[in-house]
Amino acid sequence: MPKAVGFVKKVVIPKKPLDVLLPFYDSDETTVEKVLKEDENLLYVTFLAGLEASLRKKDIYLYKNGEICYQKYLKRKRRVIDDDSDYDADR
Amino acid sequence: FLNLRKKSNFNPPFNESSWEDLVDRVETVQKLKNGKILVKLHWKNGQQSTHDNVVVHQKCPLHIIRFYEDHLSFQEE
Amino acid sequence: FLNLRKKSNFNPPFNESSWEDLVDRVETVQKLKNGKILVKLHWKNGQQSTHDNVVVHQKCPLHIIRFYEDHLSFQEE
Repeated sequence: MPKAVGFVKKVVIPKKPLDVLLPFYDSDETTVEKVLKEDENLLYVTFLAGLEASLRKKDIYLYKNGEICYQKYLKRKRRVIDDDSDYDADR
Repeated sequence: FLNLRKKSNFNPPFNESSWEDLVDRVETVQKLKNGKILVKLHWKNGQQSTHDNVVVHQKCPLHIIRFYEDHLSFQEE
Repeated sequence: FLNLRKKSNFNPPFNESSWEDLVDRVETVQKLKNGKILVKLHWKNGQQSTHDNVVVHQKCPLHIIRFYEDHLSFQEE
């Protein structure tokens, strides 16, 4: 097995003035339409632009409608849990 | 950040599931003050556009991986 | 580095088209003198395995992108 150079420490990117990012940026692309599911660290969302993606929970606030959609998701989740417990109680 | 809203008439093909063959390369990746990571793409048709990193993750992951692997820095052993 | 030789009985599911949901994270990325890049994966079942980066590009690109983006550093030109 050949000798190793080393482990990745950093990904070093030259910092540039933000107008390098022009001419076209449309933040509406990542307007959150719906939170589909979650796991420990990630949220699985659909964007209005018709794209499905996984986002870090801590980053959801970076996206338009992100917080609102996540709250709606949690409300739906709680309602499902409540319905299940009512169902169990009835039997 | 607001001046980034300046649009051109180019509309990236969101209906395409993959942009791997349509994009030439990632030109740069930059981070905004709020922590959002933006990626500038050069398309094979000569156009340029900038997107949230999560869009590029889904549409052309191999391009952004290549960009990152071209900028790796190692801890010498 | 020799402990790589210790063959564990874990066989990564090469028949699966995607490992995104099976892998927990990329643990390390290492470059060899011959230029190869090796990626160590930590699986959700607690196992670990090491692969050529091109395998990881195909099987779980989002995990290696997340690793790289966790190690981003922006340097003044």
